[in-house]
Amino acid sequence: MHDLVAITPLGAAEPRVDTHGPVTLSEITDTALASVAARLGQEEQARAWLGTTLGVAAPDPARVGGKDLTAFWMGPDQWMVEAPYRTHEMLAPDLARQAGGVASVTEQSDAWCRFDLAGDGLADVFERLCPADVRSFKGGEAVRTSIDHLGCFLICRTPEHFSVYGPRSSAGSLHHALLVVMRSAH
Amino acid sequence: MMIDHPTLGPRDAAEFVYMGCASLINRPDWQAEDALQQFIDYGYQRDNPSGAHRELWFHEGGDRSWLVVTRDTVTHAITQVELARDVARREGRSK
Amino acid sequence: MRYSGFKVIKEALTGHRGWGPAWRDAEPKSNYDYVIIGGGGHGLATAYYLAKQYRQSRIAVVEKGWIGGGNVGRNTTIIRSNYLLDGNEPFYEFSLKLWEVLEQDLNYNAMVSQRGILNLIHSDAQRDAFVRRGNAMILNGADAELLSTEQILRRYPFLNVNNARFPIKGGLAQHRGGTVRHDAVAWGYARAADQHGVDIIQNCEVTGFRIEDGTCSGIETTRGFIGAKKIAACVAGSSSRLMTKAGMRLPIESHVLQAFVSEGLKPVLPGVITFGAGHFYCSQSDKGGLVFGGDIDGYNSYAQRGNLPVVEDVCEGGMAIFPVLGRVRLLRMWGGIMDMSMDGSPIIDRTHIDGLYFNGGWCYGGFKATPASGFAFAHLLATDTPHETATAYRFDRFARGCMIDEKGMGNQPNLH
Amino acid sequence: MTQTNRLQGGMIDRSRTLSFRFDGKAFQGHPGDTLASALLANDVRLMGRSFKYHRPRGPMTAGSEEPNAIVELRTGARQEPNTRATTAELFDGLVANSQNRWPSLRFDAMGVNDWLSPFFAAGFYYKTFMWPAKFWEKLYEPMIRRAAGLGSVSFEPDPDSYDKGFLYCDLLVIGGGPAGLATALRAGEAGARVILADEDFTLGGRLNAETHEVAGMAGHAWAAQAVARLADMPNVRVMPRTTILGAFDHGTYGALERVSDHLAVPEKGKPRQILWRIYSKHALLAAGATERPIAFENNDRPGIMLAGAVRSYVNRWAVTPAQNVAIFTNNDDGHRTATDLRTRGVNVAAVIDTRPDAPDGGDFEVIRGGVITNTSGRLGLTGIEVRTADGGQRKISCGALGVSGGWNPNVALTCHQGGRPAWNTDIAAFVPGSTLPPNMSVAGAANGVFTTHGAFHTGAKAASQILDHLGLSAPAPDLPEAEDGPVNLTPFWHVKDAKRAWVDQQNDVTAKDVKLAHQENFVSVEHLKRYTTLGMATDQGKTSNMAGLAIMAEVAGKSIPEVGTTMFRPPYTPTAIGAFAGRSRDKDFRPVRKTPSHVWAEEKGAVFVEVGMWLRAQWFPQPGETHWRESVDREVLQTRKSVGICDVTTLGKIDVQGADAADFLNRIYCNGFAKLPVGKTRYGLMLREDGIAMDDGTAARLADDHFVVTTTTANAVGVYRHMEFVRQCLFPDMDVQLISTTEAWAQFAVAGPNARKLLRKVVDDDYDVSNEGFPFMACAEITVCGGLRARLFRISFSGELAYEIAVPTRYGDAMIRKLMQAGEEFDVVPYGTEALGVMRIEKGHAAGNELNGTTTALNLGMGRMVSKKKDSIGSTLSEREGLNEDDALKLVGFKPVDNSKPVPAGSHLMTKGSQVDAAHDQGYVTSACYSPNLGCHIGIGFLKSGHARTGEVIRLVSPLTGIDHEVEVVSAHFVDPEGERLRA
Repeated sequence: MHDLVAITPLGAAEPRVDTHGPVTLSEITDTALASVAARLGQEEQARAWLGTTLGVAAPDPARVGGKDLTAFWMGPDQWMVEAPYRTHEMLAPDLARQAGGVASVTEQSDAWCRFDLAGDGLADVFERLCPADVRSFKGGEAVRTSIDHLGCFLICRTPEHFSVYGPRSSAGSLHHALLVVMRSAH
Repeated sequence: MMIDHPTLGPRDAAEFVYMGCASLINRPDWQAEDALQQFIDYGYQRDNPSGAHRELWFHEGGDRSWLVVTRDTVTHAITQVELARDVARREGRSK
Repeated sequence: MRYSGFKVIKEALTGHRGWGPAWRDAEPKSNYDYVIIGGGGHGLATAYYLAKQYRQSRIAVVEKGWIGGGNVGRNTTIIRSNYLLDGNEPFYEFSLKLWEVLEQDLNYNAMVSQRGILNLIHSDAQRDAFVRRGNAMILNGADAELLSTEQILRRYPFLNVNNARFPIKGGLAQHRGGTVRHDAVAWGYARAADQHGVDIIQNCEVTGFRIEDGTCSGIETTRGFIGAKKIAACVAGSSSRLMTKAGMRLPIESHVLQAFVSEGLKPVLPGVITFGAGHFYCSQSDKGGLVFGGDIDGYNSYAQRGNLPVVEDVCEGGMAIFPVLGRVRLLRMWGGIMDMSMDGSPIIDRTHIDGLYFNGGWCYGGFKATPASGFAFAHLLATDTPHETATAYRFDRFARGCMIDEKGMGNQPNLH
Repeated sequence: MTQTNRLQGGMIDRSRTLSFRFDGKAFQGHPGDTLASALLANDVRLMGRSFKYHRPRGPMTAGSEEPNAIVELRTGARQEPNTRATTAELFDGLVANSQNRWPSLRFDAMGVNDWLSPFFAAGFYYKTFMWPAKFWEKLYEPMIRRAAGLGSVSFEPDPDSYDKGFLYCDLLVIGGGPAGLATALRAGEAGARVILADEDFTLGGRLNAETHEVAGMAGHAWAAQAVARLADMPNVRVMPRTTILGAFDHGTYGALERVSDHLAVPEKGKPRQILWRIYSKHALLAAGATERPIAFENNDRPGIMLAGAVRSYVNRWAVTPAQNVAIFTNNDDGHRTATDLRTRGVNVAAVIDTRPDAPDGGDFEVIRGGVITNTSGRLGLTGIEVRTADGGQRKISCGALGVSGGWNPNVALTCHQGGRPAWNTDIAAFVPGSTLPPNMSVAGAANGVFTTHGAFHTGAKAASQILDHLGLSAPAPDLPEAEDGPVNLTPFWHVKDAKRAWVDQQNDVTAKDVKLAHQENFVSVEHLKRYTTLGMATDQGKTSNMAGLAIMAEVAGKSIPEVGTTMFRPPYTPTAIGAFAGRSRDKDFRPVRKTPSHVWAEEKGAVFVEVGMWLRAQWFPQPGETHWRESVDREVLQTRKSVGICDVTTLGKIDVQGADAADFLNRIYCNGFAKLPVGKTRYGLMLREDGIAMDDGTAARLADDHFVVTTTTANAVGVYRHMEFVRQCLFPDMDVQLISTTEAWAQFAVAGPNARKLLRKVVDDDYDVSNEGFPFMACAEITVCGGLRARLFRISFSGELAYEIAVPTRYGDAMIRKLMQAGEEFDVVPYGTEALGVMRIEKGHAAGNELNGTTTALNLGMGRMVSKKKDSIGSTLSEREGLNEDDALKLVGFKPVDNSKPVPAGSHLMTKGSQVDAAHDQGYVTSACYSPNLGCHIGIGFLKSGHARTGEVIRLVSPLTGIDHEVEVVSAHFVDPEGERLRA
């Protein structure tokens, strides 16, 4: 076991939590990510394999789904698989092995920072952040969008719980934008 | 401007990066007799129509698909949006 | 009729009854030596220099709408010659020199104001590039000065240096650059050309070219056929639309560039200033409005209007360097059609059709080029040889691999 | 003397009194007031000065179209120039000052311009100020500039914040008057997602300004009820204080919500304004109409306003502009104003109606067929002169005059996409044309239907059609009873023979100026506008364009539609630049990207530099170092002597997988990749299709079907986009998958003779890092520090024995600490971007300054890398003659002849003894530095014929920075040209 200590995307030892009004903003670090892209001609097999892995059908465009492992759609025949980091630090190599050549798998865990927003009135926050129709979200939506010039994934777990994935290097800027808008909206 | 993405539905054009005429899909054969002349035309000459224009947009802020969008350059009305990959295959490109 | 202060006073005292038309509305004749298509700045300047400098006669300018209604009437009024490349700098410097004598030459106050232009520098690499450019300018006989941030702050004390995302590390100034009252350029050239006998024909749209055996002998228009020995196309953003009628495809795409003006303000900005880490440049008109712009929208368009994302991008740039402008209101926005060429530089050349000449591909740099473009095009029309400052502006430069690519963006017009 | 002109009733809250100051004087008003209504209540009519002649002016309107009553609102950093007093909501403590006057509003020295006005006719400045030429910048222009302009900025950063947002709806209703309310109610009840936006702070439109009853109750009461019903619908969003600025493509509308402008300062954390981008499926324009004035002699005095504005002040704000009011009209609306004034007990001096057959009034005199020929009152109206139908003259005393020339539908938004309005003879006005923005409908007065009844009915009809389109249904509406009087109007634009009759009041354009423009052949509407400045004021021509057109039509002998109409362009009303910028300003202009070692570098006191969006450590000063060069020299020397570490995470990394990955890279790079063995890395040069170098980097083959490509920091995004283009559009049947992994891995360069020894201490023992086991250009997936997955590349930018080691980003901070700790025994140094730059220049490696978008492989000295045996992007066009000339620029090195001299980047090169000018230019220096290894400045750059001139002494000139001395042409590989160190 190595002796290196991880830091959070915001650069601290422990994840940060901020609350304003009805909304709680949490930095989430316990997420392993791996992208899964079907090999050419193996699209059906890749979708089937991913479905087996997730325990539900591979998500449709702009959707998120799963049980222990979840995945959201990233692009044509491409998904991002999410899992708890504690138990799945080796998510990407594990998936790559399991995929048996029907998909290319790439580790993405640390390419992203993740902030979860929970509480009421999240649509009021996100409608000031990105051009996604958040008021129509009912849970299960996953869109790539832009928040203050940062390409982000917006995942609606439930209308009271959203996750935002942004570029890890810009965690500070993204966190700042989220906080500013929480204060503006509530 | 909104682009009706074939997979994702209407998305703000601000999420896309524009490249130019969809004729850029038809890259000449490097071994053709007049390859240099063909590449010069491919690289530099444009129809630049006022009216319907087939053009390439990249969904950089989205699903990373290249799209072929048919858009009127006078009214900006969009009449067709396709995945560029499908168009390219249809136009005979392979590998 | 000569304009002068005395004349203004005399007319003021006599009820302004003595002012005549600034130019005649001419009826098209059946035949000319030269027909210039396009009554914009470049077309009118071409006609003027052709008549005055090259002593040619029987010249007509045909315009589909009203003169000065294209980009000369919808730009951000900046003049400068701060170019880098050999193919460009002598030409733009020639243009700047023509601006400097324009008003006396035309007897028209176009408010040529050499208030200086400043390009801000935000990184060492940018400084290296601007030093190279400044040296190229000086080596071509233009003026350039490298300014420190302190020098810049003396002129623009309210620049954002304390809370800036991209710190200002200096700037490249061209003091002879500045602004010109854009509409007056078209009117001044029109009036002066008219006085040299040029027929200015408004509301006359070209519908086709008469081309036989590779020779063009005239144009079909909404007001009938007009014959000419030489036909000169000078229609900027409409270049492809027009030249298609002659069967030509061009190395040009038409794009929309938006520009903006604020409500009138007491003096804020002394000169033209350009942000180097975003898309924003700004000056203040004599009337008090801040005139500003940024990047093109980036998609082919003939619509003369743009969309919100670029408006926001430009204002973000403005607020990055001038947070004092936050409460200043944007009064009006508009769009022009830019004839974006494949290397960002223009074309002034003969076509493969005898008697048909072409001037276009100005991208969004056409306004400052107006006098030199007219002069060089007139030279080409009169002598069939390129003007010494415009020898590189040839159609065949792409085939030869001799691009004039100031920004180094290659064959993608919307990146120039 | 407080609120002497305040009447009974109105929509103001008299239970509260607000104090405010105008030009230093204290006044009082009530919630619900605007600054203009409160000033009028206090008998203040003079509120501004005009642009050119500095004429005294008061409010002409009661809305956003106001040209005259514009002030500097608030003080200090919040000072807001050119603010319409007619829309500024009153708040307690409001401070406003008049503008464009000196020394005071009542006595303005620039008023002398008014006396000199004959000299200042339209376009006079184009005809003079030309001699001598130098005087323009020195004398004339500064003089003109000081006189011009309106309000002034504070020159302090705007302290308020702005927000942005994005809204979706089925139906956007623009305007909350009767038509808009009826439509919103209908669509809301049918279940559509509706946004109802109105610029006013109280919805209702003209219902708030008129006395008409709706459904048996006061119009404003009905409006309030309707708004309350809408507010209860979860699918409807009512947005007061929200102006729809523009109709953009495909149903996108820009909207400005003024969140805090009615407060003294915004609440903590709240924005001043929000710019919304509204994505609508349909839009209904119900923006009403704007009344237009009549031009007559001295028609601009304070107290002269539009008749409808008088009704607004009287009915909504319970204010009369004076105790004795006259009316000048060409239509029945004017009579309505007189009736309302009388109802409130205000004296009506007379109604002058241009129509000989004008109807009977109530208890006021109607002068039929009369016109106003002059007015009096220097700082406020005192009386009018009337020419009666029989040619007689009458003087009538009055303190205010309501003028009505009819109404213009607010068609602006219908024209934002190139549509032109159409002339409607019945109402003598332009109405929306046949080409509307897609999916826009128009109802009510905006469509030329001026009655309340008509507004309800056209709104209901539009709602039906829109609901049909949306596939929704709603029961036929039960429309309220409302007035339905006909429009009786006889067009009348200006009183002829006036010496000075204002058409554009703010810009001081008179009827005579319009005629002069015609005389000088500025006949086209656009010429008229540009020559006279008609319609270019802050009201964007809302109150002036029609009269200008009409007068031009008259003198040109054409009809108004023949003369045309000018384009309407966004924004509908002027909008703060800060709002368009939103949160992206100052330090938040663009996001910051931080490297994985950022926290550690901060601890070490690093100096940071912006590299694109990234913040990178530039150098690491040590105690005692007083100049950056000391730090950089030390970092370079110590790296070359022992070992240095640099965070190189910012380089782009793209994961390329798939059966065709190698073939794909073979197309992307001009040099060959198909045969690169697994476990090896290769330098690659990418060309653009035009044959110019696009980017360079390395590709490491981790498996047969798996590569990791690196790009330069600057081009990471562009290269990825390009690769996706090639993959999807050019070779769609290649089995290739791409994804960026730039941020996933923290990557550190470990460079210097002791690099291997240092690495040995962190790389787990299972992995051989010996020169034999892991030679130059090797790559491998390894573990470090006891099991952490990592990647190791033996590549070198510095020219030293060097590695790049990558670990998952979250461990990057720990990794650099570990590396530094392991390196202690070697006196390891961290180095920043400056030392990185020095070492790469010493090695002659090209970087951004060399890959400047105009250079070819040949220029870069890599011409032979372009494989002719395969197809790769750019290979064909790179063969063009102009890119392959015999004396082409080539990358070489430069050393000063006098070692003390610099070799600055950006300098140009001249052959010794030749003239120094552009014609003799031989090239330029691209990158330069002080080389502590060579003990002098060095540079690399492009020189004609390049290497062939090695040893030649040439002249380096930088006239911009005053440099002119000799340098020697040398190889660009200043250090270890044979590359022995990196293979050691």
